[in-house]
Amino acid sequence: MQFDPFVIPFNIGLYFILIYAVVRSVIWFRGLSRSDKLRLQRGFFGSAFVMSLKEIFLESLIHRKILKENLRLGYMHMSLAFGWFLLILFGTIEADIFGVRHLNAPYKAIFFRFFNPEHGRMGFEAAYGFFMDLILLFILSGLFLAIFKRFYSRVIGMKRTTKLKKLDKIALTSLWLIFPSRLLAESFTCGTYGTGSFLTGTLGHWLASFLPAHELAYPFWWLYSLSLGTFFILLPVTRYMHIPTELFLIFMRNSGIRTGDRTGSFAEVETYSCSSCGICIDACQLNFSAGITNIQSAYLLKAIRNNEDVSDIAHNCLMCGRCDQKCPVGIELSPIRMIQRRADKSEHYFKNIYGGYFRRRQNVRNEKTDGSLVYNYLPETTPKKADILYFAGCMTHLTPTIKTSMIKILNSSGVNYSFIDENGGVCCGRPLMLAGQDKEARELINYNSQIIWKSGAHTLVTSCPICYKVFRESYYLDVEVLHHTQFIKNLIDEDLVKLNFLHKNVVYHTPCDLGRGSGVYDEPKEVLKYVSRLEKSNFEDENSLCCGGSLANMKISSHQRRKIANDAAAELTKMNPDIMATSCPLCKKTFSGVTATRVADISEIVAEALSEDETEKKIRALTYQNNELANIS
Amino acid sequence: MRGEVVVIGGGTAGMEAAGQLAKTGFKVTLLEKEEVAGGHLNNWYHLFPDRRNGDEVIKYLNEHIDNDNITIFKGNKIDSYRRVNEKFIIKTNTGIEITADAIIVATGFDLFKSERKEEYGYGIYDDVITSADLEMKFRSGDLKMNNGEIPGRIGFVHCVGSRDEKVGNFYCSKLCCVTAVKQAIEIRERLPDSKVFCFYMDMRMGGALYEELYMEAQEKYGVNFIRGKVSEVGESFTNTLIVKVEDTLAGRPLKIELDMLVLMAGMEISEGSIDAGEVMGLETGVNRFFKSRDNHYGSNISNIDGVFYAGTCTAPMNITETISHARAAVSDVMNYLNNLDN
Amino acid sequence: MNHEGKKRIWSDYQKEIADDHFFYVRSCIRQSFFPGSEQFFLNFMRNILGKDVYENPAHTTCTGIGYHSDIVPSATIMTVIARHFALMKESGYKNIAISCVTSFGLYTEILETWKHFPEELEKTREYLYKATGREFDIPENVAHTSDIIYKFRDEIADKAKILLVNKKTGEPLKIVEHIGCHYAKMFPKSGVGGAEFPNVLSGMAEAWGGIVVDYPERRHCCGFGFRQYLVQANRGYSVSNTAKKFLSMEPYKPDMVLTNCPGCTMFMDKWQYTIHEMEGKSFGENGESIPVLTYEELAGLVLGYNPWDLGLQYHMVQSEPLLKKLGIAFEKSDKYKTKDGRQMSIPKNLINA
Amino acid sequence: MEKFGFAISKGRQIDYESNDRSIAEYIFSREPSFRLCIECGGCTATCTTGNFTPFSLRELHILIKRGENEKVRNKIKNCMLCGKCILVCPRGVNTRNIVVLARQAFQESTDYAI
Repeated sequence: MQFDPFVIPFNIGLYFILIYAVVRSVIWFRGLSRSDKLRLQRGFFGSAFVMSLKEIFLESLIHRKILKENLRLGYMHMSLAFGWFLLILFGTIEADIFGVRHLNAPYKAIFFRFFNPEHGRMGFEAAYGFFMDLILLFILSGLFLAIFKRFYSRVIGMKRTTKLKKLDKIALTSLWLIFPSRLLAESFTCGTYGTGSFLTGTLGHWLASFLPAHELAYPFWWLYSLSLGTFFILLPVTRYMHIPTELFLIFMRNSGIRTGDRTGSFAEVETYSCSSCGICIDACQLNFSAGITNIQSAYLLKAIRNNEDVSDIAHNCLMCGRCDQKCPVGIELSPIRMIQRRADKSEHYFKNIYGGYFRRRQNVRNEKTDGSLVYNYLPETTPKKADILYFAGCMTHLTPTIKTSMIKILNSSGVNYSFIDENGGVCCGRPLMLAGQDKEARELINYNSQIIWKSGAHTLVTSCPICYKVFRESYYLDVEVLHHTQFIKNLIDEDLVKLNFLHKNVVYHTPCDLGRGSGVYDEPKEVLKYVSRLEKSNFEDENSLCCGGSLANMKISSHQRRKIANDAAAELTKMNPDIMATSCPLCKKTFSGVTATRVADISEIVAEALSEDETEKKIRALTYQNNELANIS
Repeated sequence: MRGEVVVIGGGTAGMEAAGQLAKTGFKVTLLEKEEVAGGHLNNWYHLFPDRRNGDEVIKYLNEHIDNDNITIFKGNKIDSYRRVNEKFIIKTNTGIEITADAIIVATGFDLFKSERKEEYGYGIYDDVITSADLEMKFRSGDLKMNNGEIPGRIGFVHCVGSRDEKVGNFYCSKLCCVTAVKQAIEIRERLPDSKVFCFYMDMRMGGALYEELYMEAQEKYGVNFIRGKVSEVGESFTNTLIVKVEDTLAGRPLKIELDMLVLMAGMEISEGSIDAGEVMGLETGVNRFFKSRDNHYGSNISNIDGVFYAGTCTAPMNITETISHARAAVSDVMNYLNNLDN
Repeated sequence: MNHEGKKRIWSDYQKEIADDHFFYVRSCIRQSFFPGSEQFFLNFMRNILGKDVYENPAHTTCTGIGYHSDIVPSATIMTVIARHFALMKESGYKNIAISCVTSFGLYTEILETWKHFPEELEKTREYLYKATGREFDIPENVAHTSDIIYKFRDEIADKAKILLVNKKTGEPLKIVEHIGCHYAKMFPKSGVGGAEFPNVLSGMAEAWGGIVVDYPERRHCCGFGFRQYLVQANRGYSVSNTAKKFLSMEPYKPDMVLTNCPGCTMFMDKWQYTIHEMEGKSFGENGESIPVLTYEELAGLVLGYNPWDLGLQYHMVQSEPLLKKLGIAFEKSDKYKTKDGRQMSIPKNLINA
Repeated sequence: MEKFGFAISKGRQIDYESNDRSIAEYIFSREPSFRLCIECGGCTATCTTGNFTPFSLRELHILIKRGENEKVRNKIKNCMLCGKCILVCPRGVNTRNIVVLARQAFQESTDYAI
């Protein structure tokens, strides 16, 4: 019977974490909505399962995304995760093949060398031993990087690293101790018996030359087992919980479960899947432009896990979505933040119990309102009938050139349109949503929807990405919603506008709500290519910057906004373009204050490029109407 | 080139003018009615907008007039004056007789006598004081009220004796706004627990760094600005001051209790100026300040050939403007004397 | 409060008040609501000081109330007042003594107008001549009767039977002075002590042994305000002004209010009753209201006149509490008796009674 | 009342002493730029809500500062938070945050009241 008391800490830890994982996953599963439960069950027997395995291998072990983002950081994660995985896998196989008997208890694999000190002297055994040493070396190299990062994060190319709480520190230390202690334990054992391969063997031989290797080996085996045990026990209450949780996340995501707009199991799984790698911190402009370093998603999720009051963190964000794009774990960070913004009013919150190993849902007071409508002062309106509606939006009224340009374009295209907020309209409701006030927003949405329905239009064109996003996501409309850049693109394709080529160099700034927010990247650029020489910047598409004017953040000062705008503008105007083009009135307003370069909305540029020919216009108008008739009949 | 100039008034303008003239080799006689030169600056503690110590400017001016070409007659003011062809012969109240080729009048301003705004109760309610009184309190470092307690709520009334038809001053004294802001800040620094209220008709911050000071007062020092002219001041049952004003921006009358009220006294032409003006027959304008021959390029030139103005006897000015104005007077004197020679 | 400062201001506002030979013009309100006051004035001036005070039966209202209610145009009121000057000229007097503050304000206002716009004066002369064939001179001296009592306050003090001292406590009486707005607010020089810190009533109060309380709403209008009062629906505005004043003086626990304007006396007296009826609120100590007296009535008490002869019973707020404080003996039974001893009907729900 | 045919009208005077400025303090402590307002009215001029109803952010600002809270409590809800005011404010006052904070403050004040 191969057993030794030092394995007990490891065993306790291991069995504890296994049981915990089962219990926790059952709780999470029960927390899912009915439809999500079904999705999960379907996913389990479907392709989702295979996809998940693949993703788990690529992301949780290899850490492909981090590798792409930052090679050294990626290697660190990979060596630890993948390396450890290999060690366990091949350790188990080793124990199975060379052990006294097959199908051993896990500890036999982990402490194989202790129970088989004579193992690995020659032939295949030696080769296998060599391989095991190689894996250990691989891990240790990553560990070295990790320790280095802790103390000097710039080296692995990161501007800052997440701050830790006490338990995390302990867990971290135990994690760091695991592999060095294994190395030394094995080395001493090998040193005593003259076994072991290039790493453990050599080191052991050398140590044995001047140390009582036989006496020293045993305490290190204890240390090895203890650090493993501690790590496992602490895992659920530290950020390392992300290791097991991420597996659930990947599987749930592949089964088609999404965050939605209220707290639920999935949002919670996401919250626990954050490894606090800090990539979101580096991506955040509030960090590198405005010097605000305590509100980034990693901190938000941590605060949520610790049940701290997150309302300040939740609201102090531009909602530019850069972190969503960068998150290697693919956590839907902005939706989670939005949940928290709504939460500070009406949502339930959690309370940690059993030393933080589990949490309980608390019910909270409902918001006290007399239930009366807030915006009941809005007048009844009967919009004129039209095929196409143009909704400029609040911000566009502060940048009238966009408005006039759009009217010029619409007129010259000869389409039958109606300008619904010509004399100032009602806000689209997104600003209220961003402030977490959905109930109020809903009132405005209903009001605007009424107008749109009554007009009987089939297309709604808006100049403001903020409106565009909310029209598409939160309105129930039977009309096609287009941002004016998309609309202009269509006009060009249908040859409804004649445009000259302007010999101007233009750089394009993708507005957050249009690009990352609504996935509209190409149409604006194609329009610009059509009328000008479009230059590339270092911040294209998903990687584009926020202008800083975002309505989403109500906590930063005008001074901090200006900093963000300044930096962004500086980046975009590096190539000294003639025009800095954007497709959002707010971006335009924000940028035009901080750069000497001309800032123009795409509509303005197109309006300039219009070749005005009355007869052509008439013909176009006719053809358009014919097409319309054709569609009807 | 003949070079005897009499400068009447030993305040900022007079000292600067005398100093500049002496540097360029003129023989200067400086008449000062008081026993010490420096004028109002002697009573001012800190100057806006940078709140530097007024003594530093005094020091500069004193070094400036420490010159062999300058004779100073303290306790002297012009009593009579006659003209023998181009020469001026001036007699002072102490009987000194001085001949001069040119005269610079730098007789300056007086602070508006706040008693004249009876409704504010200056001299009747103990803790109603003037901006000048407050500067003295800053100097002495004692900001206590008459009853020896630390004031918790301090108010500033802008435009006392300025822009006020009732006291016959239509003009804006232009320094009071920024002075109030400066003093408000100093109060908040010295009494961090105090609350400060400024009652203004308009905030006239038309000077370099004035507006910035105003913003600082608002954001950093939390000074409250209430737009409205204080109508009357009374005393409450507990002997606090009751101030009535219309909060014109709320469109409602407002009643507030204060421990101390500071009246931002405006500037009027000094009695000394009026006397000198009568002796020499100098013209005054609608604002009763001396009337310059030209508002744009002759602001130092009086209605009498050879008599020039420097500083606040022509209009309200801050230290910077006064000193520039004095220097400009000097260049006018030089031109005048040159022309006499040729 | 710095008394020296007040003295300084008062010294700036010492108006010229004639010594004798007054042409007396009565007040509509004073003679109908506080008849004792004007009686006392004439009696005091003629019999006690032996001055010559002449009344002309042809004298009429000055139409001030009509004027301030935008009913009487200024040309008309100028002519009416010119007529009074004509009566004065005809009866050979040069000093006018005006009982009403509204009138006093108008006399000063009109004289000031004529000073600045002589053409108005000429027009008025023409109007008056065409209408009545009368001619007039500008009076040499214009005084309100409170000015005159102020002038002779020390004589009164000398002859005083009682002083304004609380007999029980020995404390001087706390007196709230209320000056009619039209007395000096328009032309500070026309009032004793000016407009901001008038001395005319405080001078009397202090000369007769009382002390004056300076309360925040001292300058505030009594609430008369003419048109605000004349239209019933607007009276809420009028009464609210009175309430404001009394709320402000309440903490000082004043023993009485002393006024020089008939309108003020009337409103501060009668509105106290109204407020009491409406909200059950009274402003004096132990649930009583604060007696409001004219300077004549007060002078009368000081000189030992019988309160009922002075007509104190004609007030809405009865003055018994005050009389008790002053230790003035009075016959309750005589209160509503005529001179020849006949019993008059006794009014109901008076306050302080 | 019936008896007299009129009632004592209420004064319009703001009594700085008796007014409760806790809402203002709540905002001051969380949004210092609240103090920077110079009442220029730019926000009100551009206001989307002001286009439909007599809503003046400038006025509400000053009423909060004076402690005339009840005049603000419901009106402040009329704001749509569209944010135009921020773009026109010459003093960089964070107007939207002020509106949100004011709503919070009123909300909390009612909660505590109950």
